[in-house]
Amino acid sequence: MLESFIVPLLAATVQSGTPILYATLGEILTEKGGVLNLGVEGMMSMAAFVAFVASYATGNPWIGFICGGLAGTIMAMLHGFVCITCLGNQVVSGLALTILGTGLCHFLGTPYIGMSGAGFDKFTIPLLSSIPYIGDIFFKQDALVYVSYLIPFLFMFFINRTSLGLAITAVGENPAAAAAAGLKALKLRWTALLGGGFLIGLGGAYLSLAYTHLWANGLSGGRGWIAVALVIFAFWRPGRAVFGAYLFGGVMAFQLRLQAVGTNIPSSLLLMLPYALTILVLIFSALRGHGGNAPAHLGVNIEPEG
Amino acid sequence: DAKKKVKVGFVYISPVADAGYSYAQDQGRLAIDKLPYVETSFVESVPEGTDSERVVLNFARKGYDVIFGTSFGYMDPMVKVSKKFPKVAFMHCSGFKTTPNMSNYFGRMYQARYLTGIVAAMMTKSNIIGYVAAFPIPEVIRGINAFTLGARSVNPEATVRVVWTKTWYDPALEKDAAISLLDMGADIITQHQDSPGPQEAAQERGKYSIGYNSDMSKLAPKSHLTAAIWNWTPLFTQVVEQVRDGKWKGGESMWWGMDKGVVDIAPFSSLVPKNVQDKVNAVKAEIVADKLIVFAGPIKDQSGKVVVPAGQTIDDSKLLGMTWFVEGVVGNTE
Amino acid sequence: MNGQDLTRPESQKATGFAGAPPLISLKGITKRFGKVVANNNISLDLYPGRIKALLGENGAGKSTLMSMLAGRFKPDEGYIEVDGVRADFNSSKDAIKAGIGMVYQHFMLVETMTVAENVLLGQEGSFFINRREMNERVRKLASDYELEIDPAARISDLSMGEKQRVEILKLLYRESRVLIFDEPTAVLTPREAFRLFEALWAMTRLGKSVVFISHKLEEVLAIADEVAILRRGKIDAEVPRDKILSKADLACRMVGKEVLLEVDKEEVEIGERVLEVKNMTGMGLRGINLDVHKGEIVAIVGVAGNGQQELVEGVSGLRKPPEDTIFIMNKPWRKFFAEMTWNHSMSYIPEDRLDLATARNLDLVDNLLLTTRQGFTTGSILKRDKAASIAAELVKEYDVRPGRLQALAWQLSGGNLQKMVLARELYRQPHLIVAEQPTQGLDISATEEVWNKLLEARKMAGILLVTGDLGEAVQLADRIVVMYCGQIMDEFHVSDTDKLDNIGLLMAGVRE
Amino acid sequence: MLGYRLQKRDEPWNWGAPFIVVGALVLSLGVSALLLELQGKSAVEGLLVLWQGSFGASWALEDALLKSIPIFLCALGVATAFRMQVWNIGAEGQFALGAIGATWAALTFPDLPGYLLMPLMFIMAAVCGGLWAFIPAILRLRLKVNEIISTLMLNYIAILLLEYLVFGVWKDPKSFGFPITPEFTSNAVIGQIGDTRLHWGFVVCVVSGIGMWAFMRFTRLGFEIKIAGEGERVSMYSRLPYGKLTILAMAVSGGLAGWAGCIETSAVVNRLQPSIMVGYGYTAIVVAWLARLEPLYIAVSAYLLAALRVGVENLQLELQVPAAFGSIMEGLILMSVLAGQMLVTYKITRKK
Ligand SMILES: Nc1ncnc2c1ncn2[C@@H]1O[C@H](COP(=O)(O)OP(=O)(O)OP(=O)(O)O)[C@@H](O)[C@H]1O
Ligand SMILES: Nc1ncnc2c1ncn2[C@@H]1O[C@H](COP(=O)(O)OP(=O)(O)OP(=O)(O)O)[C@@H](O)[C@H]1O
Ligand SMILES: [Mg+2]
Ligand SMILES: [Mg+2]
Repeated sequence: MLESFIVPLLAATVQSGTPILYATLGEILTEKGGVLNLGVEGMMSMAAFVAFVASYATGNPWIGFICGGLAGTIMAMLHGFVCITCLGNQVVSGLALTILGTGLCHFLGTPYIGMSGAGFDKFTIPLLSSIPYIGDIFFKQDALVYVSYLIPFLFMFFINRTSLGLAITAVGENPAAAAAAGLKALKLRWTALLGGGFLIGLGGAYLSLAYTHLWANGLSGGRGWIAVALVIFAFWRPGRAVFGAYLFGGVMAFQLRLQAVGTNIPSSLLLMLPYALTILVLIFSALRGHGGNAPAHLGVNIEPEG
Repeated sequence: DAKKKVKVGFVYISPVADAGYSYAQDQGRLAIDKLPYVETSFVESVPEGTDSERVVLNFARKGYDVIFGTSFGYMDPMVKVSKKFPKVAFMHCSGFKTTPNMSNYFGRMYQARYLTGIVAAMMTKSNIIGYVAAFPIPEVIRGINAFTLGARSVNPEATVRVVWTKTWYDPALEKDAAISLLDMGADIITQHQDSPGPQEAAQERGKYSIGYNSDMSKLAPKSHLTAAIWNWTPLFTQVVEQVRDGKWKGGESMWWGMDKGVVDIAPFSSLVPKNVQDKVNAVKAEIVADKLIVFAGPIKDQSGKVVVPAGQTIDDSKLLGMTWFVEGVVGNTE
Repeated sequence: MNGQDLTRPESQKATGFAGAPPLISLKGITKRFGKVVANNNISLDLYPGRIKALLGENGAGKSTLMSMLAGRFKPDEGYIEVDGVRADFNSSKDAIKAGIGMVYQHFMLVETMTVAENVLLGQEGSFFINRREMNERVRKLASDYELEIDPAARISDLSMGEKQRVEILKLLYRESRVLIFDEPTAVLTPREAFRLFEALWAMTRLGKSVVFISHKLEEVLAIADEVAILRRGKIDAEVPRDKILSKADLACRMVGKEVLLEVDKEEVEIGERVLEVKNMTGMGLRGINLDVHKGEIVAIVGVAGNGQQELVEGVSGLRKPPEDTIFIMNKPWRKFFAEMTWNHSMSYIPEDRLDLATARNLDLVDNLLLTTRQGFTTGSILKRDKAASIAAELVKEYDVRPGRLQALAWQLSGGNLQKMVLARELYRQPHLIVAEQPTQGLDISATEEVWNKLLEARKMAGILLVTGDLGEAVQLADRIVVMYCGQIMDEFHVSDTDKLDNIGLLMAGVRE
Repeated sequence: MLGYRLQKRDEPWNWGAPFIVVGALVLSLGVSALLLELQGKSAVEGLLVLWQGSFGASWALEDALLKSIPIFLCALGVATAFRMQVWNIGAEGQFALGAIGATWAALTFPDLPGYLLMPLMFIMAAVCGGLWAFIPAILRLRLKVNEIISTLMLNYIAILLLEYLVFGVWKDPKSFGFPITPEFTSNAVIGQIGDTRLHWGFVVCVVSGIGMWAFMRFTRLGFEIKIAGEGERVSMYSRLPYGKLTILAMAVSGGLAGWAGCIETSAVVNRLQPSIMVGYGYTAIVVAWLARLEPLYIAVSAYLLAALRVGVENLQLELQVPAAFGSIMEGLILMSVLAGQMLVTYKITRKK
């Protein structure tokens, strides 16, 4: 049972949680700076496409990975222009970004459908992979999964241990106070938005470079929305984001396996599991007295003064 | 009036670029578009419901002579519109309703599935074959059953495990579904989806895969065995010819099989041993010659009960509405 | 008064800066907000070692002027000279670099961060930060200037006085040479205010220049070296401290006419009991007993954060008090609020005018309806036009400026907003009024008006007044209640001068 | 920046809003036309074809109106919740539940006369949609569970629930196993208005739109919802029954989306099938915000968006432009309109 069901299940969990993890952390960074970005789905799609094309053209998946991140940044720039520069409504702009992003990558991506490009394959890390169970679960993955292990730590370090992280947090909490302290509130918002866009882009790139090695319409498959939801689930904390992404990926992998074993439960009900569980975990956290700590000025544009 | 072109409109459920079901239909469209007397157009990504009715209506309003609707859910809207435009020929795919100027058409994909089942069963070592499937609708269930019957005809030990993804097109999820089957011991993966996700999973694990819709050998060269594929050109060509000649009649059901070339299997890859190829080719010849009927008794259902006694076959209307699994399938149809 | 002598001891005088050139010169500054000319061609010099008080009615343009100096706004016309050199500030950052720091009327602190993080925000000095070292730096700075504070405490846990200390530490850390304080004492107790003055004096001795904005004339007289008076966006006069004869003189210069500074308190007959608090314990309070009768004003004084807030929230229905402790108009709390009608019951005039007493994005009519909507409803239909005509009458009667009914709450200045709230609450003809810091931030003429209205309201209602301003308590109240640490220290009649003299000690929790 | 800066207007430039929309349209259509040229298609012809598809014929106008019905109802619903600052992004799920509720009535009482069955369907749709919105409302009030996440998750669950029913217990035995319920009896079908393609659901839209407008403008409850949207503290001070208002706003929101679901099933497909879920609930959010939550503007934006989508089909049909082109155009238009709206509250002045 352990060897044949649980370990492979957990290994699959890590993989299916990884793109969501990148995107969730990206959205957390964005929101830390005070900008709500509902365009994650469109950004991930676009990034997956750009990453695939770049990797296909250069033959180097790492270039693809970085280009995916940059695609996320460029999409975030559009959002920033509408919301930060033109003070547009962040909710609508994000939704429009999703429409635009999915449209754009479908439009441009047609010639690349059915091609297979260079991607990341699984490889085992010597030593670590021989740890019983843990090795099989965590250290027989692809390079981008290993990168994703580092990101939450870097993220926490960045937010808590650097002046830039502190400044971004301040801008999300109270832009006027940050400005009065001599910080450039708008620039910091841009930084968080673009940096977050980069991470979201990496999540998209993971889909076309490691999760699959191809470009296809609809590659994002709703994962962007899940990332947006998990930010709230995570109470804007990277640690809980890891938990949320893996929980979600794990339950998804679990229900597929239940089917593969041959259960009699209708698949519609099984597919509800991850969504229902997300709500249940939130209710449980609420009952234990944990609550959200959303940045106080999340979604509120900084209006020019005088 | 001989110079007048036959204008043909197509309504697709998904983008034609996705290399899946709509893509296969569109290949047929492109083929007839080359005919000198034919002019075609299409609208893609049309949801079933109001939108499809409007699109079909617009084709009719704009003077199109033939309208192909390629998704099951277009049936009722097409029936409605066909009544308003009695001079236009309506062709609906995969449904069961007709009107005096609306026929339906489909292909006996299950015949190709049967053959791929034979390939799988002769090459499996674990006797577990994984089947990644989209939605439990008759078309998919029929394919799974035919595949299983084919497999068990050569290897009664073989079982087929089904995982529903409830998506037509989510390559990553569909790949995950295949991985879950591989983890359960499957060593061959086949699928009924519009994406090649499952193929990738098989290749990554060094296992075999069997494709669907179109030849997927390029996407997974190291695992690809063969694929069950569509070829709509002959059917579409006949329809436009008839319309041109004024011979087209509505109210018909054109359920074409392998004999007319609408379904087939893709060329074998080099991974398929000679004896398997020979066996499959022999069975294919029998099917084409109508000597072998896929859904001929005795057929047992999952509980082992004989549903179709020896000597009987399942007629087309029952096949169109198939909602149960044959013996050898692990999974449920909900 | 108040047990605290505000005058500047000789030892606190800054010397050695006489004849020094100005640190800062404002040259012909004009600033418009749409049609409003907030500052009109203002020129002003700030000298090292001197405290300049900026005085003016609500909306005169004091905050705007100083915000430009601090780099938050940009002037439409005119410019700023630092050390005789023209400097254009594009943001607070530039002003901070030029050595200018400001403590805003509404504190500019990030509530979820610690003291040290707020002080060092933008000044960490390196990309990587070390919290322990940051705390240490701030601790040292605080003890150098004798502004004790826990560097690791969260801002949201601090009292107003402590928050202000954080703001001052921010300026000190940035080594500002010009310190601007916008109504710093409005939220402080007299003791805290005096500590602030000592800090200001200490800074002038270091050669820093201080700008002090306040509506409290005695404070201005106590600490200013010179007084600049702003009226309608223009500098009306600049007077050295020595030339000002008295508070009345200053008030007269500011308003442009005689101001009384005293209100007539005519006797009103004491009526039935409208509020009774019986042995209330819980919510941070201990054994509170209190009653208020129609016709009297009971003032609760004390350092902020000693339970006044909790008591007020309980009485006004924002928080559920323990059972059988509060009775309003002789009904138990629950019953009273369940049956409460919009008029002839209770009114609450909170300290927070924007966002509690009014909705900032709604216009005056909607804001009138906020608490009176029941009175303008027939069936389920709200009669907005009727409300509009009443609002127009009230605006006229209370002289709320600008008189446009379409003006949104946030567009009104603090004083005018307070008048609007008062107009609305008195229109309800309540029997009990709970008024919290009703004149905070108001200029003297507005203050006078509010006082008169409250005294007048005594005829129909009993008033529970919570104030940090002892002068106000003495002016208005019939009885004074001193609170400390959730307890009532003492209660006495306003004519009891012995007790009044001791009030400072009582507020600090000392019973003789 | 660049010698220009934004300055807040004393009063919003309301009559300028149409100009802004037109300007934004011109800009984004320009970019789209450029994209067309890049594909080797004539931009002028493209825009002409688009115009014809959207507004060029009486049936185009009718088609757009028909398509805007569910969008309008969902948007009217979410706007009610948004006004209270309750971020209901669950119209999609509430739409599904409304369809389920109406279908239940239609399948359970197929022989009830229309004048009884039809109201019952609408009541069931409102109740089911409302209940689906009630869950996040109560979770928010009692447990402070963020409604954005709960409504989003409930959308997925609702769609799967609908699938479960249609693939399982409600499957039409005569449908040859396809996931559709039996066709509704004629009593349960909302009929067409005259011989247009428009059905009586349109009248439901008009009535709910006017009703909502009047409710928000003239009633005390509408006013209270408006205050509650101004923030927690003000509403506490004003002694609003905040919890009850939240529940009311969410229930109305869910009920309207439920009606949209009911109309879509009954009038358009005459049965329940999974393909009724095409994302109207999400479109509604965009429409509601663009219209700044005002019922009249919601009607206008719902119609314009529907017209755009209908027109893009014509572009596909005539010029073989891929469907994705429509999404690009829609995204561009939304973003540029949004960016342009800044000019309503701000003016651009030269820096001095
Ligand atoms: N951001 C702004 N937008 C529009 N008008 C403003 C803004 N800030 C201030 N004003 C207006 O400018 C004028 C001056 O305001 P300011 O805040 O400088 O007055 P003040 O002297 O500080 O008053 P107070 O004593 O009440 O603090 C007022 O009429 C005010 O309404
Ligand atoms: N204005 C408000 N904004 C946001 N949340 C509020 C507001 N008012 C109340 N709440 C929260 O909503 C919840 C329910 O509020 P409500 O006032 O309905 O509770 P209640 O006092 O128990 O009322 P009832 O007894 O009628 O249910 C409480 O948890 C409260 O924190
Ligand atoms: Mg001020
Ligand atoms: Mg207080």
